[in-house]
Amino acid sequence: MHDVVLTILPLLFGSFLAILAGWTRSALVYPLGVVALALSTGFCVKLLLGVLSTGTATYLLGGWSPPWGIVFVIDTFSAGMMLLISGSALLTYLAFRAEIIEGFAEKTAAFVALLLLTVAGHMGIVATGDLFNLYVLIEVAALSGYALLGYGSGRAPLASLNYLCVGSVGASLYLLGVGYLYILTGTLNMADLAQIMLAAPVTASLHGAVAVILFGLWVKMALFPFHGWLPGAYAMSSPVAAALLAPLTTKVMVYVVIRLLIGVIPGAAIPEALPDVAMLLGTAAIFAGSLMAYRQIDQRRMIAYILVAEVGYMVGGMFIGNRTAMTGAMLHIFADALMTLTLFLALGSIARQRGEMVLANMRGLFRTMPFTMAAFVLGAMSMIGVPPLFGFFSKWYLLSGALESGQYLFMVGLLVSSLVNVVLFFRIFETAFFDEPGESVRDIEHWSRVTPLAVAAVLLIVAGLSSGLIVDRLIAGIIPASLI
Amino acid sequence: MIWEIKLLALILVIVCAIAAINAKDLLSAAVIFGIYSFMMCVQWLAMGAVDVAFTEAAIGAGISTALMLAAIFRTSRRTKD
Amino acid sequence: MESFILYLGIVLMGIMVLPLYRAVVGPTTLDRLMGMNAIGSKTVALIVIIGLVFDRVDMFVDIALAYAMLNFIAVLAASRYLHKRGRRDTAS
Amino acid sequence: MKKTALLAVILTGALLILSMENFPSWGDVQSPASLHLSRHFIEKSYEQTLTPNLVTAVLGDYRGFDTMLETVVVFTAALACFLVIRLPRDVCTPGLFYYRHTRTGLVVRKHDACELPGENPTFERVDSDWPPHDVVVVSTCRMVIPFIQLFGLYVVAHGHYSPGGGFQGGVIFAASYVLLAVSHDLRTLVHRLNERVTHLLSAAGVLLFFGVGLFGMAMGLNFLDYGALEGVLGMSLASGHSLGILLVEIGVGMTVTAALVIIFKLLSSRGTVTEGL
Amino acid sequence: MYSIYSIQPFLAVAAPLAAVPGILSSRSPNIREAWSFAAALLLLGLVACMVPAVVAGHTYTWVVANVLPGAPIAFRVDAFGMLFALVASSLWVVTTLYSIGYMRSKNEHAQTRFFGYFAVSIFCAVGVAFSANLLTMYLFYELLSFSTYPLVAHHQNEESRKAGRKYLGFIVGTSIGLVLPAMVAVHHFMGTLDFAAGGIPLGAIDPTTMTVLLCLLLFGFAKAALMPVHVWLPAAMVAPTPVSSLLHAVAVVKVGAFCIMRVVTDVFGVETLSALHLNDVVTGAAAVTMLAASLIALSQDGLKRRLAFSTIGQLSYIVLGAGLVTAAGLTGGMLHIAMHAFGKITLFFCAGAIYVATGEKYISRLNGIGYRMPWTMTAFLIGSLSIIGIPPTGGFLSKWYLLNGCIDTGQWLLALTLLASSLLNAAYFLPIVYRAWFCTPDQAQHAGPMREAPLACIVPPLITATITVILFFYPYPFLNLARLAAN
Amino acid sequence: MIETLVIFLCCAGMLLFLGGMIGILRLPDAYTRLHMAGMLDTLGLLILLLGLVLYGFLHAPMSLLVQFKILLLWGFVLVTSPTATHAMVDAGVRAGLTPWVQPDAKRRRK
Amino acid sequence: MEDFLTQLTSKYNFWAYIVLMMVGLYAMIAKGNLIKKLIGLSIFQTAIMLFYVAIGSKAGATIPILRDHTLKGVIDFVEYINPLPHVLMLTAIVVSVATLGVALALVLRVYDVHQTLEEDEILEKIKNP
Repeated sequence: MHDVVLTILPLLFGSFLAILAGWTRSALVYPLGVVALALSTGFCVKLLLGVLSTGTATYLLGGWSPPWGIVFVIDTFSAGMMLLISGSALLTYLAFRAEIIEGFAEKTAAFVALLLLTVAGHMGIVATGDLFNLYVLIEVAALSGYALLGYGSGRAPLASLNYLCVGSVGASLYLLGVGYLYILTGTLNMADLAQIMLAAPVTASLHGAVAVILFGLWVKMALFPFHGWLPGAYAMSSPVAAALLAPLTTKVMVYVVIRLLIGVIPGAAIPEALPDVAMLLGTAAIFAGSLMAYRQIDQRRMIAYILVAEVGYMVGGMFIGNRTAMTGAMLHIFADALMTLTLFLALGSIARQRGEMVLANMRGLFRTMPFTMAAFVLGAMSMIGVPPLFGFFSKWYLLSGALESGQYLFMVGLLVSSLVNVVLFFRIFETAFFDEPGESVRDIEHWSRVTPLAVAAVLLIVAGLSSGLIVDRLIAGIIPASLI
Repeated sequence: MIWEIKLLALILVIVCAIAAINAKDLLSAAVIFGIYSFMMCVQWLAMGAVDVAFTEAAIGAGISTALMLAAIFRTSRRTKD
Repeated sequence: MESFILYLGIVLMGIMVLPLYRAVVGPTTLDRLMGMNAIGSKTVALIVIIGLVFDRVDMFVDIALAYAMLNFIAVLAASRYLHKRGRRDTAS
Repeated sequence: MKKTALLAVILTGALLILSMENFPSWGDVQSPASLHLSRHFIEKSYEQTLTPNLVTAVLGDYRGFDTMLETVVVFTAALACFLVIRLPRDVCTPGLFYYRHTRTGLVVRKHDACELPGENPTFERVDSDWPPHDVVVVSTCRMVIPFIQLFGLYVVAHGHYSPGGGFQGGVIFAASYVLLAVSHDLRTLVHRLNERVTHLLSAAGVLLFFGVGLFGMAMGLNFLDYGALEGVLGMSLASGHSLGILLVEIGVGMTVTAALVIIFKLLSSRGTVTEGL
Repeated sequence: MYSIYSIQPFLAVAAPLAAVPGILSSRSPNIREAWSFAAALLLLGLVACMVPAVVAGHTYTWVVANVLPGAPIAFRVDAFGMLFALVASSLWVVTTLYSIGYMRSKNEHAQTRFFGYFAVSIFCAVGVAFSANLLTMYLFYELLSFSTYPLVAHHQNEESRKAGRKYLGFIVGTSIGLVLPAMVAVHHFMGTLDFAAGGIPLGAIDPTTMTVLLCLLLFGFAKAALMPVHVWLPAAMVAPTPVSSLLHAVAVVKVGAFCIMRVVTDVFGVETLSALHLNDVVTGAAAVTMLAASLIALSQDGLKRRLAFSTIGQLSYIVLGAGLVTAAGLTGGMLHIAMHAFGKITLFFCAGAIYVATGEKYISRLNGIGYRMPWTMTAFLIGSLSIIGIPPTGGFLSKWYLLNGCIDTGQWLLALTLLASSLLNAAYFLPIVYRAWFCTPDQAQHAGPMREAPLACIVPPLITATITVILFFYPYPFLNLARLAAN
Repeated sequence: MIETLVIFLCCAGMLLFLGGMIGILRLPDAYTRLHMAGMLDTLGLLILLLGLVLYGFLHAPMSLLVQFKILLLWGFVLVTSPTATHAMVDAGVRAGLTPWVQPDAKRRRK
Repeated sequence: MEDFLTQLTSKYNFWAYIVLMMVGLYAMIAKGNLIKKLIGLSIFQTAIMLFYVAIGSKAGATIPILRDHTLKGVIDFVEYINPLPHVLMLTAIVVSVATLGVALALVLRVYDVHQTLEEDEILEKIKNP
């Protein structure tokens, strides 16, 4: 009965306890985090199984029924998202054990607490069925994210500050849009809102409200002209924060947009020009992201730019406006999160051994860190879109959907970005494979790092092979029948 | 009913906002921003949003200004624009 | 009588423009600070007056009190800044 | 840059204004916003929660989860500041030690802390050679601070009946500590409320809120359902909710106080928590 | 004619992969090579097990995962796939033996990596052979590209890296840029990607789109090295010779040709193509490539480069066979996969053996080498005869069928092209033989007594040469399969 | 009676405010302006608040608690407003702001 | 024109919030000083709060605290201002101050690293260290 909320509560509870423990028994902090994340993941699995067997689960917080109280609404897709978020956070947390314990000295407790909070925030975003609650959760997730990303030397604080400004504007715009909707409909509950909006007259204000909400979320998800914060934030920060947040932040925002598009906002309420603009921006994001990724020297920055392109994939996919493309966008959320996780985990372990992540520092890695690099290869292949890895299938649906609607430019974008990814990643592979590591290199590959990484990499294959299952069980039922 | 007060407060709010972002040094900007919060608070009171006004008074006038002053104290009050 | 109170409020609001001018125009930080303080004290009265207009003064007086306190704190903090940093800043 | 910014801003503004076309006019009683949800809140919340302040009722109870998250946000902000700017302890220990002669106000600078005993009545340890506030300010503040704190407590507790509540009260409480730091110095504040205490307090506040929620779960209701308090204390359902709101407000107040004090301390001392504004 | 649902195809495909952990983990070369051999024999056995049923007209199927609607990852063994798998698996045994000899005598570095990726490549090739639909085929096609990349760039120097980049750029670029969208389009129009004998029914897709799709797929499978996308192939010659033989005889290029054949017969459908006269596109591209490649080959001095251009030309025969859309033509094309494989691998083995024994790479320096390495050069002679298509070798048969196909449909021009190309083949191979046996060596180096390459390098070409001859007299395993597939 | 008193007090308060504000505007330097602001503002506020308390007796019947609170506010302003002014002047002096001297006086002294 | 005037008079609060918001946004985009940017952000956020509070207003209604709550009686929703936007904005204010706190902390760190708060100077320093 409490499964829905129990997925998030351990994280919140864990973060409070981590602070208490940090100032009393600091050795307890790290295990506490593991327990919290593991519990959360466990409950997510339980929730997913429950939702698969009994259908959408609703939880009334405070016992007040909607629309007066706040509800959590979990359908199959969001249950999958929750599992994805908590699972990837758990993997990151386990993989970076050494960094978390040693890297933050007295601040470990604060770091762990913030980490748990940001995960809780992201999961809450997925779970909640209330527009305003969504805003608060966005801020919980983002605020802790700013801190995690801003903790670091050199340019990390500046990048994080930049992210904070852009992110706050995005969130505020979202809030403004919610205000517009509220003034027109008088409700904040998503299901209720969907009901009212179906009957409401389609007016300029309604269009304006939808546009502002989507605009705000685009800013938050780093869609092309607003992507400026993303590369800096992920490339400058500590590897832990980057590996934790890169798979989550943008994807969760994409999730929110999808949820609004398919569950709340009726098609008539979307301004006519908006899908075209979105397609344009999405396509531009793909091209621009790929192009800029090509010009980067720092490898983490490069992957961050690839992320910009991936956002373009998803935005394009969801605004193409047919079932296949929407499936592709939804599937790509999972795929992109997993790939990014794998890549950032691998880069994190490499960075720990080699320091700065420029190409020259990656010599001979296949020899010294074979398992890490194997996982990296899998992640990269998935980014490129090689079957049977997960990335291929989402790309397939996107391509297929684009073809159905005749969005040829978008198709070209997808293909070009895949090709650019080939070039980018094979640059790394070549250096890592064929160059000699150098005399002074003493790389260590510890099982505690490799295991989570391997899990993530294997998941890429497993999820790829079961993508039919994922689409059937998690995604297909969510897309409304009106979307053809 | 008290739209005159609201309107005046609104004008003052806008004036303060523009002044705050155009102030020639950050200390002044922070102080004017404090005034901005005061005015906003009056505006909300006039609209009948007592709790919000209370919070804004506490936050904007008190803590926000103090935090900003602290930050300026620890950095620099120089600004080019 | 009620309209008297209302007009009182409006006049008070009008008077507030003058310190605001001082606060915005300057020329020294001290002037701005003074403007802030003056506006604060007017606002305290204004809040009570708005309370009277709404006929719910019991709800507004708490806010006025808090307002006075926080205004005091803000002014003190700013002047503390000048205490510690003023000379260096004026010198530079 | 400025022109582009201006253009973008004006365009956005124009779009926003244009999309206001179909808004109900100002203060419309029959607008959807005043009918659907808020009507229910205005008409039903008193009998359900026994809280005349509708804002507090909705904030603390109907949207209690929001409020919990809002508290979490403040808690997060404190942690974030701590993580970002707190310097390691060994860096914070200064090479120089300042002692002020209490009578004359003369400041002695020492390179070694051990030479003067800590509890010397004629000398007191200060953070730097800044001159302190003079006696007028210090004694006024000493007089006023307890009063402010009392008022803060009042605001927390009286949130049911008048504007105010945990958040506002907490801020006022924190402001009193800021005043303490400003009028005396940060050392005095740290002496009163050291870092450990503030952190524990901030976590404890959220935990109190959380605990009320968990209590609901333990009693077989949903998370944050204050109705659970009814059975234990033998009250009516509505007063159970009222009590729940009170407990929650206290938690919020604790967290907000502690968090803002933490943030102020860190910001004003650049993470050393020794000498501040 | 029934379909057997069995895991056997999956096992067969996975067999080479099973050797990889063994190869990677073994410390000593002997164990490593033993693993390779075991896996090769296992694969051959597993494939051979399925032959009787396939020859009897049955098919094996096995679904691994339902990934996309209408396009699962699935295996299906039919006659054509079996033919190719049989070629690949039987040649792997020989190639393994040869690689051992070559690698040991050249004392190459990173042999573990070499054998590991070699096994993976075979895995992919067999996977392509046994795929049940376009998606599965694409999957293995892509994996093959990536797994042969380390083999191509094996030497790790600047030249081989450049070649590797070019190789990967062309192969992956075309497969992602051309095949993927075409595949998506086919899936979009047909709702399925399964290989079916009829292919796309006439009128399901409008002719223009069909033409575009055909072109995309034709040039997308760049491993078949049709003319504009052949550039990678000569460049990839920097690889060690066993790799070249893998690239040109067993796995890579044959996979490309196989894919085109598959696409033409089982995706587009022979009837549809001929009804729309789209087969002319295929035959045209093939004919142009055939002649141009042969002409270029004439002027090449590097032995391996000449062989490479020869390969480009020969692959076009297979594509031509596909484009002829008659039973004889298809049979000829399919048969040519096998015949060319055996012939060309012999030639490459010989080239490698010459390189191992003397270090020579250029044709102009091979004067009189026949006396020094008689066994090698005999094998070379037989191999070139097979490529040219002179009777006592298997190459003759496939060309015969192809010619028949041309004449059946009355495409005299194609028949003439075929003959001209055969003449050119003769013109660039026979001089080598002539040099080897009839010219006196310029320098003293090739004089001296007979000094062959190590035994492991000599036996494989002799075996394959023998098989080439045998295939002329007893082509039935392949011929039956090809006929079965063509009908 | 009380009504008149209320009106008188309020008007007096407003006048004081106005005077203080004109002083703030017109006087030549920060210290003199502070002087005006500190004195007149405080007094004005105090008187105005007194007027409002009295008004509470009259028209909007306040509970004693509210009047007590206003008186509390009154006391608070009484204590803090001069302190704030004092702190500001102190800050100005320590920040090195030189007081303004009447130009004529300077000349006359010469 | 008349329409415009009625629009202006009936919705001037809405208009004002847009003006404020644009001021804030302009500061965020055009101003190079980091603290100015943050002030702009705060103005932006308060503008949205102003909008929300304006949603809640109701002609002729009093503040959303029940009058004479001890008396049992029917509560008419027309008499009280809509409390829900106030609740939302309380939360939003808290969020904005939390954001401000974190932002200032980051500003402090930025200053530690680059010794300036001007964005262009920082970029200059990054380019030529």
